[in-house]
Amino acid sequence: MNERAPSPWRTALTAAAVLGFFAVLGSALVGVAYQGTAERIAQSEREALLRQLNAILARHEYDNDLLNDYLDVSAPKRLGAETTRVYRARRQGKPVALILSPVVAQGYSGAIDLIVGIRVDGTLAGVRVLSHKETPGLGDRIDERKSPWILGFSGKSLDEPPLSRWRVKRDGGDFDQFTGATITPRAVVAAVKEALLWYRAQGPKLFEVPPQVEKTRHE
Amino acid sequence: MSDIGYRKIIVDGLWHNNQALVALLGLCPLMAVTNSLVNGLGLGLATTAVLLLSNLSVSTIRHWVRPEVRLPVFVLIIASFVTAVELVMHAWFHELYKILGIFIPLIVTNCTIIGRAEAFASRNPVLASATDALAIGFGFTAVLTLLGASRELIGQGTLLSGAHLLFGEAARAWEVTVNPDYPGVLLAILPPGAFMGLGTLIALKNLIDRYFGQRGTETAPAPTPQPEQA
Amino acid sequence: MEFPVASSPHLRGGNDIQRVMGQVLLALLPGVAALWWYFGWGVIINLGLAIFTAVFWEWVVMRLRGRDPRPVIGDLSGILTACLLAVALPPTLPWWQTMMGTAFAILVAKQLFGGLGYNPFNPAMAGYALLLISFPADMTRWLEPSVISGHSLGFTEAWNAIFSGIAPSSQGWDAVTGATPLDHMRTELSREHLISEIRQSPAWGDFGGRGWEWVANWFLLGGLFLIWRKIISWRIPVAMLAALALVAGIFWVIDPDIHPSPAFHLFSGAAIFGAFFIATDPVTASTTPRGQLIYGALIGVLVYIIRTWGGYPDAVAFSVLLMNMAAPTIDHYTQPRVFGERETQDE
Amino acid sequence: MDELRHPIWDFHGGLHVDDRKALSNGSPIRQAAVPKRLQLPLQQHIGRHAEPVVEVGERVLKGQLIARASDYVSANIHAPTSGVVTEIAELPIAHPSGLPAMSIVIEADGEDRWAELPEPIADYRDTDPADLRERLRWAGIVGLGGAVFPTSVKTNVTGRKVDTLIINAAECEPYITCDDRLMREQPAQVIAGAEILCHIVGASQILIGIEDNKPEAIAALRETLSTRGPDNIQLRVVPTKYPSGGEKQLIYLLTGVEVPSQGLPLDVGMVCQNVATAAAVADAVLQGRPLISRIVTVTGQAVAQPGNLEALIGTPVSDLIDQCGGYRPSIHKLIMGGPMMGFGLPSDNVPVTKGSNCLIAATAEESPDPVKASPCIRCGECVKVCPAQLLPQQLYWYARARDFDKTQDHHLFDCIECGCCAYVCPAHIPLVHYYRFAKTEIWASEREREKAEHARRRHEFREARLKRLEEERKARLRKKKEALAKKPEGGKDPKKAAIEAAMQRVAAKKAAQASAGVSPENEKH
Repeated sequence: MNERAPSPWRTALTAAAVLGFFAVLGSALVGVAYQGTAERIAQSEREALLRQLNAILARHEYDNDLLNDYLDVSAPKRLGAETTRVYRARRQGKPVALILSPVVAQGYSGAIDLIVGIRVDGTLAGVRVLSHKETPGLGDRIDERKSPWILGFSGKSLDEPPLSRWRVKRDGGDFDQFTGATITPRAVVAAVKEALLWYRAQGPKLFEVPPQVEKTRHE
Repeated sequence: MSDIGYRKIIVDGLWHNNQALVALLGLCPLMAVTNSLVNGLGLGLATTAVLLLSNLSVSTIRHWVRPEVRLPVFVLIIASFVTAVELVMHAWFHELYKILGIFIPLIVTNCTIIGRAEAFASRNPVLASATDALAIGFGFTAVLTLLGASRELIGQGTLLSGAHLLFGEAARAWEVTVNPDYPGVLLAILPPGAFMGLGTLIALKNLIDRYFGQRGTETAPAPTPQPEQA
Repeated sequence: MEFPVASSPHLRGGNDIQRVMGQVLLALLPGVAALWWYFGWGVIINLGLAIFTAVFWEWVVMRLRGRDPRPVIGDLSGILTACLLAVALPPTLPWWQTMMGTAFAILVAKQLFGGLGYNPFNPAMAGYALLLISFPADMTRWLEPSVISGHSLGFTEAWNAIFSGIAPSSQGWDAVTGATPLDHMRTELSREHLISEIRQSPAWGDFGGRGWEWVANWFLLGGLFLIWRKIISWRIPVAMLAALALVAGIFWVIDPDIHPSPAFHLFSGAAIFGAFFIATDPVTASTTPRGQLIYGALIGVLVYIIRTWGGYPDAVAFSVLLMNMAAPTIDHYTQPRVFGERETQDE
Repeated sequence: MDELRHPIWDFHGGLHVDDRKALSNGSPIRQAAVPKRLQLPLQQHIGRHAEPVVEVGERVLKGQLIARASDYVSANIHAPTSGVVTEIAELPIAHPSGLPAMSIVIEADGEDRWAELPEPIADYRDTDPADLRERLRWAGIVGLGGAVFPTSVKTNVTGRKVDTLIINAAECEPYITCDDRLMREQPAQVIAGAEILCHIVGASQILIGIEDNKPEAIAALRETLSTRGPDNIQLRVVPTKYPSGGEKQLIYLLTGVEVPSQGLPLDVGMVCQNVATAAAVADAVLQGRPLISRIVTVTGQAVAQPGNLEALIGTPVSDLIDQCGGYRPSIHKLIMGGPMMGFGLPSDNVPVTKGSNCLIAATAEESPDPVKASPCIRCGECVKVCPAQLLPQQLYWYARARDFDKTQDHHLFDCIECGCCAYVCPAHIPLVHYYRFAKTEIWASEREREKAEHARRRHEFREARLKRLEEERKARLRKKKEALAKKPEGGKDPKKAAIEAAMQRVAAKKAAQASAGVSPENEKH
């Protein structure tokens, strides 16, 4: 080795070749992994979404392909989000419920993303929190893992309780607030109420629109 | 190189050279994800997998890679494996993948992995490197799991919550609630809890070392640990 | 003849740590009395619990370290920490939370770092932050001041509330507790009410909440006593309150309908108490004269920021803890000019 | 009134301490008895110790030179009374270290007979300042305020412009009244000394700074000044605040000028002298007397009759205490110097020296024993009182951590050890002690460094020299070989050639040494 020093060009080229070889090898590995998992990943994503939706509306209540029967609507004043996806559940062709994701409420420290299910008769199938930034231990009890409060929406509608009592108790309504935190539950209650009002305005005609092609505006 | 003591590799990896407690490497993911036992275990296993694969490959190619491109090559290898592991987790452990989030791809920046590739695998035969990877990986995983478990226990009074994320639906029932009335000390699962928890674990390890060190000298001269032959 | 020798100076001023701490304790009295007046006996029970816990743990730690616990307990610093923490706690906080917070303050924030003089963070505020982060619901559940609820908690009521969690009223906790003025203000502002509307409620006094503002006034009196006795320097409290008032004032001038007045910020929450009793803790504060001004002012600014945009209603504890971290750096860059040092001298 | 026309600048920090001067300021100066045995340490001043010029058994007369200044910064010592030198040995002295020091012991013969003294210089205004300085040097005068720096050195301002002579009459330390009494009783002497010093340093004005707690002394000086012609002397009364008598603090009080950090008053065109020094100067110049006595305040709650004594240098401390009625039973500590900057004496069997301005026999209440220090709580009291505007608590922190570079960054050497910080410290930390420790350590390491540097240089010289010698040797061998080759038969006697070669070698060695600047003596240490 010592007697014959390789030329710098040769060294550099060998190094480049080695590096290139491993770059190709690494890319190949990633490519293979991607090929091997792509389908499974897509399936997992679908399953995860379905699990979310099924938490609101049980699997046996509908029989259509929920994931492919949706509309993207834009009603920021009512639903809080620029775009909300509306999944339409049907059973034997008849409308069963709509599931709205996301409905956005303005909490104590930022947006709270909700998923809201509304049956065709205007009662709530269920409400869940998708994500939030509320203070741990105070506002985060809207999360079903911290407290069952959010489950209390199921079965409620704009008539039961009446519209005037769609407030937290402190404001003279029917819904519990949490000790130490009023802003968060107040925001969630208001957002759910708005979603119900939106549904009342749009009504069952939402089921008639053909499955999603374009964004449509439904205020 | 032929007379590598496997016992020593294992003991070093698990204890004397524990990456989290002694080398203090990989602390960023360690702090971030250890708010529950399952999260800690999940990231620990993912890290171990990457570590094993990278150690194996680096050890295999150790004679062919020129020194001047050694580090870039190692990084390439590690990055490829991390991406592969990320894809696999995304496919089969979807919810856990969502929870661990950015910390899976960040395994690539975990100094433990490049450190072992450079300090061990590039100088030792394949089998020894695999042993080292497993020992180091399990040592790291053990700390993540222990920290996750203690933070979960103190923070919300449960153990193994979310076990189904890792072990499938059947494990949903494994969750242990110590005391349903326990109010939970939120601090433990929030970021400051990670610092305090890790500090306590390090202190505990030092305490144990000192205890055995003292007892060892009192009874019989314990075999002094040899400095690592790298 | 033979004599003992010692290093000069051979005279001693009458100052000692016990005396310093004792005066701070004395200065707390008016504020504590006001708290007792408005919120009942829970305040006193909390103080007792915290003091007991602090003394107990200091004793244990000193024993473990093989030292005589008496001088350490006798310097009153642990008791002062306990009192500062207890004063900041809601008067019906469950007993074990008070004890846990105090134990954390003494064990982790103070003794683990080496005891008095070595702790980088204000122990009382470290304990407070632990409790607030861990038990935010309990920690933000304050009784309504007696001037509003018309009822001051008796000893037995307070005792039952603290030790058994029994609400001091047949209608449950919600009947006797209310949001603190800061919390209330923030909640109402989030409902897009104007400040002029919000202030029409009978819960409001001259600057802040009824009752609350008087607690602040009595703490202010104690703080002025400390400045008069030269126990604390005027710089930190003045800088902190001035900065808070200035920032609040700027926003207030921009739109007084949605930004509370500077006076509201000064006389609500722990601003006054924090400025005179917490931020001035010499161990953890800046010590150079210019540094103290900067340190205090930054606390004031942080208080406004966290109160307005943060996740918790009050911010004094977090602001002080954050600035504790910055104090050594501030000190480093604000060393006073030494006598005879040329101004132009480059270093 | 002069002083009213001038502002007094207030320096930062300082203390208002109970001055306790009333114990002794009412007692006129008494002559202390001549002791039987006087012990004169060879080092009573800053600088190198003096070299004895007498031998054991030799008879000496009062005022006779017995030890000579051994260096520029050093001071002569004279016999305070007539007698016989009985001993020259290491004996205990009054020094903070408590270590013994070389001293000359004189057994007094009781005759108190003067030696022949130099002529008084009455017309000092027409005398060259250098000659006057020579007189001060002969008289062994040092700063009597306690600093004991040789006055002849301090007044050597050659090449520097001096416009103001400051006379330090502040006497700011509690208890001490010797300067106060001196000014009350001999104001003319003080003024005369000040004028001589003014002439020596070539200053155009004299400022006398005095604290306002000495009204009688102020009155006496004013009276003397009023009878004088020229108006270049001003008496300025400053508020009583410790340490207004610190040189830099006093200069600031009187002129508003800050002496630069780590600089001298000379850097701002000033020289500062103590009142007692001025009086000694007047003695030396106008009467030709050496410095053989000084006024000592003997005070404290634990001495029966506090007062001021003019004592011969070398008088045992115990003698002075006895002449003030002895100790009271409550005696606890004996302090030499002021209570703020003085040092404790382990024993009273030590002599008074030129710097001994005060002896305090203190009770335990007056000067309590140090209590166990608590941790520093960074309260900043020390920052408030530090007259040098330092951050004492930071200095303490770094000194304790032995981080001496940091202590110097924090201006350790601007600390005047006034003790204000330790006085106010609520944690009872002996702060000054830590600063002295840090300074000593820094000096020691500096000396080590210098030594190492010296050794390194020496080593290099030696290496270079050896190399050169070797080369020369080779060159000579070569020459010789060439010569032999040229003249195989040899024209010279080989023996003679060998001797010549040896002589050449010696010469070369000498030349090498000379060129390298190393003399054999230097090599020894």
